[in-house]
Amino acid sequence: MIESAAPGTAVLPAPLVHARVRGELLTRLPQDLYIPPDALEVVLESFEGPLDLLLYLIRRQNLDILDIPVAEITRQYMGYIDLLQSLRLELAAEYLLMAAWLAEIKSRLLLPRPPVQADEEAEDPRAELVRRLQEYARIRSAADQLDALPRLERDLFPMAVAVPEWVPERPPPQVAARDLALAFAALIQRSALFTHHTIRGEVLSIRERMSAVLARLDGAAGPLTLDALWTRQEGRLGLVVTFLAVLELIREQRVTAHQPDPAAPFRLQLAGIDPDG
Amino acid sequence: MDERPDPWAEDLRAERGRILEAALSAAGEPIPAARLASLFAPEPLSAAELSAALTWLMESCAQRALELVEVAGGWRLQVRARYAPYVARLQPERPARYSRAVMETLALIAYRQPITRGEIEAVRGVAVSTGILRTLLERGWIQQIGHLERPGRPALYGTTPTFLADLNLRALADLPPLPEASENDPAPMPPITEIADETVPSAADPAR
Amino acid sequence: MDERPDPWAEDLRAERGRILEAALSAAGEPIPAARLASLFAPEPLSAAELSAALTWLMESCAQRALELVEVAGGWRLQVRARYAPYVARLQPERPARYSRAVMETLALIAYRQPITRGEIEAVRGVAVSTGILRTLLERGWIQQIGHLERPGRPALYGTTPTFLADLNLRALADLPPLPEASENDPAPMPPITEIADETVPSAADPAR
Repeated sequence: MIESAAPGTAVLPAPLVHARVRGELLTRLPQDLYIPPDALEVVLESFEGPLDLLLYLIRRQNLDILDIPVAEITRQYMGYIDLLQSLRLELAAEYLLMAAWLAEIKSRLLLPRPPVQADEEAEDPRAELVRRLQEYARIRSAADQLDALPRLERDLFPMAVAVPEWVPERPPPQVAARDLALAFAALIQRSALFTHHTIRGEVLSIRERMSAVLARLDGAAGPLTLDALWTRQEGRLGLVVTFLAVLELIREQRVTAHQPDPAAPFRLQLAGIDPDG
Repeated sequence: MDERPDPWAEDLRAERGRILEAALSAAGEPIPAARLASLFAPEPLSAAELSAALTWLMESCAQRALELVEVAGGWRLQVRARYAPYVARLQPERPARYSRAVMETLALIAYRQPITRGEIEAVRGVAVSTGILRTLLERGWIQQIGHLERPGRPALYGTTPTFLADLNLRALADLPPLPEASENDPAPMPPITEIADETVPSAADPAR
Repeated sequence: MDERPDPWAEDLRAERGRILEAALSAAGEPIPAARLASLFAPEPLSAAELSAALTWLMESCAQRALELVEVAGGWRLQVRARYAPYVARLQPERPARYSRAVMETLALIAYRQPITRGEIEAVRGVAVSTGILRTLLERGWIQQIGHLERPGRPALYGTTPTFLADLNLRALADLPPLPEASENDPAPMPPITEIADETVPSAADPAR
């Protein structure tokens, strides 16, 4: 970080129309411009480019950005550039561009000026340089301001307290009925490739009823009759479906039917349970 | 000795407690007592001073959602177990997705119930891991609804009312119809009576 | 109306405050108010209830090393700046220090966004290295917010909510005002003033 010159000691601005180097300013310039070459490299690393270097040259002499003694500043700047070029050529391009610009401004200031019309403002050749220097100076100060703000992980620390017995409430996967149909369809397609086993769509209600009957029988204390496995509200269709489901289950030996005597209704129970037990 | 608390000493204890609070709040892990004491450089706290400051912090936590505990690695400030569920809510994990194996197994059970594990394996062509069935059982979507009277008495699986409710279905019949038989399977819908014709490779039925 | 505080209501407010405390203590990042309210599922807190609970928490921090602040992105519980040095002592790594090049680039992006790399270079008078931008992108402080419809379609950069939150700010308008052009120059303005005025383009207004 380069120390800026203390404010408050700026020179009084001279009328800008004087396009000449002001000798009185030159005599007040400090004579410590020479920096040993090994130190220069370090110093140059502190500069963020030609504007930064210029700003440094201007501020260390308490000069007003708005009233730059171009000839003197250019001379100093060139001194740095010469050293820079001898050490770090790859850095030079932007600095050289600035050097050329400064030289141009200087030459324009030295040229005799055409008489100015009464209602015309005289344009100062330094105007663009001044504008850019001011702009850069503002951003430099803004950068310092930002750097001074409290900052997380440097000046601010958020709470990061442990949570014991962390049991993340992981919502279980959501499954839509359509996903199931797709999974089944994919299965059918795939199974055709590796098995002789055929999968076919089926009438669901029978299968569903088979499950229901099995569940019912499993939960029942003893054997149940067919009547207990359907409700009247289901109508005849319900009875037929239940009957077919029971037949299926009997055929698959998942359910046994037992008739205690010829007139009695069949008593159904899960296969493998002793009918008398 | 005078028993009245010294206000200056009390302030000092509180300030030390706050320093410990700051360090423990941001650390997120246990800090050994020696490390806590060394925060007060250049003069580390004595064991008694550290203990007093820790006590202050512990007491100041009484009305809070945090507690100071001593664990293996030192002292830790942590959320009280009682409030942990709220923290968990803050970070809802992305809902997991079931693997294809789980989805296919579930589809088979839904559309082909009651069905044995062996039958599922026969169709899927691979073994059904216990984990898959357990996943679906724990979700409350499938249940054992009996046993097949075959050697090994394989369990029969079917879906539960929870399954229907979770999928917003009133009955299994509301499941989407299966796609029309593909060109691989040009046979028309078989009559019901053919259902049992399926080859159920009983040898493939591992008794779970 | 009865002015006496309702003890039951007060308990409720404190309990809600503690729930917020638990969530904010564990989060380590700002939590939006809506998200805090939704912790109280199934019935999220109303704005007034949330505000009351946050006030309780803020008051309960008065005697502590912590403070509740509102930054971009929501509410954050953090260690007071005064106690930060003690936390820093615990951290083995020194926090990143940013070079002037990085800070100047950040300042330009913060105050002049949206801005292209070319525009940054024009003000700074030097090329902006990719490393500088990467540093800021990786810190999560800047982001690409589009392209300029010009040949080459240069990327436009802007700051992120994380940038504001990390600097304890709620909005860009909370940034310190851009320094005056001639802050170091107490001399009266010479005729070039009009030109100096141009250095304050309207784009510099951070209140966006």
